Amino acid sequence: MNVHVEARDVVKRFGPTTALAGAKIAITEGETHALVGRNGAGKSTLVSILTGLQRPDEGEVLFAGQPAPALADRDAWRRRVACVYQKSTIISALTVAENLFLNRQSEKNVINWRALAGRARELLDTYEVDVDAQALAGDLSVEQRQLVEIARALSFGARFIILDEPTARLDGPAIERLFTRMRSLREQGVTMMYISHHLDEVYEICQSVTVFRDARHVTTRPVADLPHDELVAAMTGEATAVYEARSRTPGESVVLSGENLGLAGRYSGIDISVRSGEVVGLAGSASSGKVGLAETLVGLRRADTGTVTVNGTKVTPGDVPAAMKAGLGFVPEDRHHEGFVPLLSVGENATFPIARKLGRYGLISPSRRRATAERMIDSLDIKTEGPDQPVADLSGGNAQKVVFARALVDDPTVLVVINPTAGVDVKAKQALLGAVEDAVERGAGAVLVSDELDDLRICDRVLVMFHGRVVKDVPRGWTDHELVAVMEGMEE
Amino acid sequence: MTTLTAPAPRVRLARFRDLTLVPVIVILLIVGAVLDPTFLTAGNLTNVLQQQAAISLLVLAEAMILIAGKFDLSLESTVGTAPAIAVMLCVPVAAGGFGIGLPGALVIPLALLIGAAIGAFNGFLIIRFQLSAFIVTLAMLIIVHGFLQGPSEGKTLFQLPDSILYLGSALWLGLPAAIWIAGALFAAGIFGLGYLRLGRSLYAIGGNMDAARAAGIRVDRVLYGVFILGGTLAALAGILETGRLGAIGNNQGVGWIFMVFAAAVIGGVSMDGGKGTILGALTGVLVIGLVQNILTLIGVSGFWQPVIYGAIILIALMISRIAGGKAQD
Amino acid sequence: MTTLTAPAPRVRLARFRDLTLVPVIVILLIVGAVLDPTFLTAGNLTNVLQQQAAISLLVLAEAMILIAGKFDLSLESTVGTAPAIAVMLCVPVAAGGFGIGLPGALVIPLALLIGAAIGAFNGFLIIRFQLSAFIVTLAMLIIVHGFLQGPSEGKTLFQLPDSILYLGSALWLGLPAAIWIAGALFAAGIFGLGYLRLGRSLYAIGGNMDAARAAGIRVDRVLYGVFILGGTLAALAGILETGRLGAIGNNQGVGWIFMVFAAAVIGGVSMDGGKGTILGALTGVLVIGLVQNILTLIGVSGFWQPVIYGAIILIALMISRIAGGKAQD
Amino acid sequence: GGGTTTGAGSGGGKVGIDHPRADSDFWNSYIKYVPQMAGELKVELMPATNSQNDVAKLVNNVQALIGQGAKVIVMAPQDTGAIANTLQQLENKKIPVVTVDTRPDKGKVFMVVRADNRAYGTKACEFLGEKLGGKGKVVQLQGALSSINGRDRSEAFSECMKSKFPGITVFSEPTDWEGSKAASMLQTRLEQNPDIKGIYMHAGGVHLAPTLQVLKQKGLLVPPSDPKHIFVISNDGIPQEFESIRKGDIDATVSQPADLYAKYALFYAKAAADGKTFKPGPTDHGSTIIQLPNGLEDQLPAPLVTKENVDDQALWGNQVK
Ligand SMILES: Nc1ncnc2c1ncn2[C@@H]1O[C@H](COP(=O)(O)OP(=O)(O)OP(=O)(O)O)[C@@H](O)[C@H]1O
Ligand SMILES: Nc1ncnc2c1ncn2[C@@H]1O[C@H](COP(=O)(O)OP(=O)(O)OP(=O)(O)O)[C@@H](O)[C@H]1O
Ligand SMILES: [Mg+2]
Ligand SMILES: [Mg+2]
Repeated sequence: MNVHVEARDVVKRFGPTTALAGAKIAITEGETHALVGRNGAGKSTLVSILTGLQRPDEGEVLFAGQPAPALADRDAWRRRVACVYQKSTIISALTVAENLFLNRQSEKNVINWRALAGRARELLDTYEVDVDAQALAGDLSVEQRQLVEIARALSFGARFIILDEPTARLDGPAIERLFTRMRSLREQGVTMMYISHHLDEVYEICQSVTVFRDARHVTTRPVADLPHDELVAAMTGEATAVYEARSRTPGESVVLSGENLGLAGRYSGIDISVRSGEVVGLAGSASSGKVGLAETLVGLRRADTGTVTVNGTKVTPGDVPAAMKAGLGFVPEDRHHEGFVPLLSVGENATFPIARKLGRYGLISPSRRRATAERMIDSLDIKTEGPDQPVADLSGGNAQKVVFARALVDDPTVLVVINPTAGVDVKAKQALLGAVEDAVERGAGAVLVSDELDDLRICDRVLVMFHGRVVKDVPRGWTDHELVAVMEGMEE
Repeated sequence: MTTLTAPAPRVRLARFRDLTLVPVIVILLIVGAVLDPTFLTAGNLTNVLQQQAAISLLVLAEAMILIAGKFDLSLESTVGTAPAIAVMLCVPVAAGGFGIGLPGALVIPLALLIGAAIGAFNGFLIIRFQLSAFIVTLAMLIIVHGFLQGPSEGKTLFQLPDSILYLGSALWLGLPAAIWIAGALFAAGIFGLGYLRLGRSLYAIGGNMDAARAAGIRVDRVLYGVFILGGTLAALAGILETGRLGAIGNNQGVGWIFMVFAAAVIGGVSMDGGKGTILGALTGVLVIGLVQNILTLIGVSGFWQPVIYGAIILIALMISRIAGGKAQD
Repeated sequence: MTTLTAPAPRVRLARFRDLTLVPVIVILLIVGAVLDPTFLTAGNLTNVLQQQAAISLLVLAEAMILIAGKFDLSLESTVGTAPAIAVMLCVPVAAGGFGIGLPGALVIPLALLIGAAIGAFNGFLIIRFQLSAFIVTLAMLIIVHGFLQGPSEGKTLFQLPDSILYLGSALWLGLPAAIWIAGALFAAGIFGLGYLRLGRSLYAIGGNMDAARAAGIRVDRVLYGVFILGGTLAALAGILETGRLGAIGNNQGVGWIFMVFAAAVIGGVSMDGGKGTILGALTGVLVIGLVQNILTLIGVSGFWQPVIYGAIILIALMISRIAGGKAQD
Repeated sequence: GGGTTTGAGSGGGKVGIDHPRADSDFWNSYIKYVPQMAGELKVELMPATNSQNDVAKLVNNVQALIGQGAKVIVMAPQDTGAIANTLQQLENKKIPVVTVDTRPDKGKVFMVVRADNRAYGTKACEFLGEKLGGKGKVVQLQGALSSINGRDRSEAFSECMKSKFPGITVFSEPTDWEGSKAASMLQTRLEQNPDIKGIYMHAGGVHLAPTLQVLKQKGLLVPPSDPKHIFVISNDGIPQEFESIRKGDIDATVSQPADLYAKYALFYAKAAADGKTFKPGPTDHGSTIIQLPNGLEDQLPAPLVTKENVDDQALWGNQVK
């Protein structure tokens, strides 16, 4: 079998960080090849090298045995490889249609906008993406944007496609649709490299897998030869048990409640109450309104009707600081948007909500900030040079952990986390879920919004939303099948 | 859900966002007509257009540069310096020239070339050295103006080759040539940024440079092109202005850049890049031109004129904000 | 590999990034000393500091506003208008006043209050109406200056209450009071933006406003505060300048804003918000002040002075770029 | 006077000079005359500084000049109020000051060398008033309203029109000394009032070409015999104005004596350094010294130039090349 793409002895350094230290990968023609590794292992860095966005400090890239084109020759790269990057490459001010056909809006010189919209609609239909081709990309939800990126990458007709964590922001049905596409592309002989922290997806869609650890290649094997626990061991360098949700009995006091909440176009008539020592899940398929509801609870959105009470305090609608003062911590949906300030350090990002506790008279003691940050880095296992590194330089998953650290740093009595494990590796996911459970064991109440059923297992009960309403309150002990059926509106 | 069912009105709104200043223009036309009978005459409106022709080319240039996510303050200095140096290369020493004595027919191409060279140098510093565009072009604003003031020793150039006076003073089909030229260039700009791949790539670059690069757009090359085109347009503006004024004073173009930005931003072009249209910028120029004209006609006291002028800009800004419906940046 | 073993230098480097202009300052001191014997005298250096004191307060204000991701061009107009209106409220009609005749002792608080009010109004338009800060403050630059030119009818105010002259002309411990004041305020700024919760929140707001909001920072309130503080500092700069010059001309502060931006950006403050330090901005001010002083001392021809001046800014920019190691924006 | 020295350091001492701006024709002629006159008068000049039309810079420059050992300062403050403190400092240091073109409101000066800007405005008013026969409409293209000279000219012009020619309507256009604004405003005003018959330009350097260009475009550039003729009077006396007068494009200008400004600025500077003093009264060079509260002022003659005297070689505009 021919090796379609190969990277040899690649070294890439960013200042003092070595992102890749002699890493290699070889992908056979026609296979779907998984690349896995912990956050910060160097996966995305390899992607940028394989797609010609960055030059390796050492080593080489070969396509079908031929050396890769010059970095400046973007067209040659694009003929060889298409990619869904981990970081969004959507341009908010342009329409979906133009984003899909960026820099190839027309064959001829003059763009025919009507025809372009038609082509875009066709493409979106092919991939069953329910998005208006004429809408501004900036108005889309995170998930819709991700679908647009996927549709764009698949539409190039390249013989090699890289998908860097495409499913981190997708729900079940969308993931299924993506896999269907990927299978049919593979049947057409397209080679793919697939990156994900959902290892079951690796088993479902890939033929072979390469594991990176600490910037180096660890192993490459057919997935069939590599059982799940061995794979995890290869990634983490140690044997790791599957996460076991803990059981507990919730207390009596209600720490978070929403009454008669409604927001036009998103949800209506919601009553929700979370007790101390309880984790309440919010589930639902796309556009069910679960994120909108969670954002209302934390104050990111102002509901049209209803009130939110945090820890006994009626919070002014749309007032995040007030909610936080009342004891709330939260993880927003989009870490790039609301999660962190990229230029500021890990330490500062993680400690903003407790700034007032880091010193008196409005002062911040850098040493206390450092100490707190180091504690968070330790407990959440954030891979960073230290508290002073800007978050912009972290890998995706590690940035997510910083956002998580921010939510936990104030020992919140109420925790609202939205897709908290998006892009986080297996081991770190356990740490994050564990952190939620720890907080709850200390007496907090938590709301967990997630598209991932595995995350929802730590919930004491799951509220399932459908078309803006809570349709069912599912207690612990559900099976995947049951829950999905409710989410899809198949069962009332 | 609701948003999904109604995509059509949205699209239409987006298209009309270029035209949020049209109501302002209509109001100004009505107000002007009420305040002064001369205002709505063909002669006066022609004057307004002619007076704005040169500065509008700067707005065109700046709009493109802003859309591509960059900045050029030095355009205003090019307006004086490019034609002045070109003239000095051609006229005799007695008329303030260098004594090189190139043929007078070359003066327009020379001026355009000098403008292009200034743009290219800006691009070089900003793109190659990754320096801040704002501050590079601020320094260049000072330097380029110095290259007018230095060789001319502060004197106005009065004796100009005829060719450089022609465009700014000729009439074509009964209208000043400058209006035709500006009109044609704006049409080209609207078309180019609306319908050409190259033009669209400015939006991509200004919107997300990394994404543009990943999409295969030759970002650096396009940006060089934009700066060079900007400098050339500024030189052309200088040529038109020279023809209109009949001489090149040391202050030609000085102080224009603020009005240029005001026109572009009122017209919906974002200072953050990636947003706005050439048509919008054009409406911004018209608003500014009409306001100035009306203030001159009604003869507001010179001392208070700036206050009224600034207030009208603020009001136009608010109207365009309300009609556009989006926060500005 | 080798680099991994040395994470410490990185941190240290980051801290020194504020000081990338120090080599430039050293070079300027050497060059100045070589070119003119007067340069390194205590008297001359004191003059440099005194001359920069007022503008440095504007740089301080603008640096904070830029770090918070906003923009204020109108500061330069406040420098003239705030003290002028305050004076006109106090002095008799014969001296150019309004005839209201408030006590002369009130003139400084009044001026500061007017500065704060201008800042608050800017903030109101930008924050409440979500208008473009650049263009709002550009319009305000024109309007605020109009509020000096209008009531004064273009005339210089030179009969001033003594209290407003004191700060700009007094000596404290042998040094001009203005130097002490500017020094103290810069020290407060360095401390506040480095170690106060409120100060750090400027970086968060400028770096990612949504994230700052989500982190519990009262973004709007902080931004109002920054604009108000900026206006107040500009008024104080105006008071110092008034004391130094002994009168308030119609052009007081006019044209400063470009130099203010140049100083801030050379000093490492980003036009995009979230980046830069007050200490860096201070080094920027010093570079500009020294360059001006040296050019004056060696008596470069006025015609070519701008070219040399602009070129030095460009060189300083490049040095700070190379020393800082990061692309600018 | 006698007893001049050429050796550095001896005799009267160094004269520091600051030029007000480098971007106008008038001032650049002045700047060119300065070293020439210094040579003739044997004045020891320090390298000139230039305050680029900014008082704050002027103050800085003066401080530097003092630091470098200037014994006399020649300056042309365009903002006459804001140099009060500087003049005070100079007085404390016993450094005499000669100001050119403007008269400081406050602070001691050894001598003010200037022509009377109010007289310019009055002369222009009288010229236009007579030519128009006391009725009709005129435009005055003002300079910047914040400039004292511009204000003096426009106030004197307007007052004179009001008192002597009440039948004439005056439109005042603030151009900020910008040709572009002048052209636009004049064009608009002519559109609105096609019966405008006179124009007074405050600065020939910036206003001349744009005015001619607008008139040409409107077909109004015709000889005085034609009833469509618009009478134009300028201010400055640069060679281009003379040429336009000869061609009949404009009718007159007030010659502001750049050469005399330079000559007598340095003359008085040298006299101050030598410890000479002056008294009010007529001088030997056709002017009068008047007493000011804070010093003396030598009011140099500023002749009105028309077709009759335009070829007079004594006019500075006929001497420069
Ligand atoms: N531009 C950069 N500057 C500095 N360090 C960087 C930069 N990009 C990546 N790194 C560092 O390189 C290492 C590898 O990052 P990379 O993004 O490749 O990880 P990853 O395997 O994709 O992780 P994740 O699963 O979290 O996406 C990380 O330690 C990261 O901090
Ligand atoms: N910025 C927005 N403006 C208008 N409508 C929006 C916006 N964001 C999302 N919506 C719409 O609101 C509805 C509810 O969205 P919400 O994000 O609350 O649901 P969700 O269950 O999280 O959906 P998803 O899983 O797709 O994110 C959807 O129809 C969505 O398209
Ligand atoms: Mg990654
Ligand atoms: Mg969602």
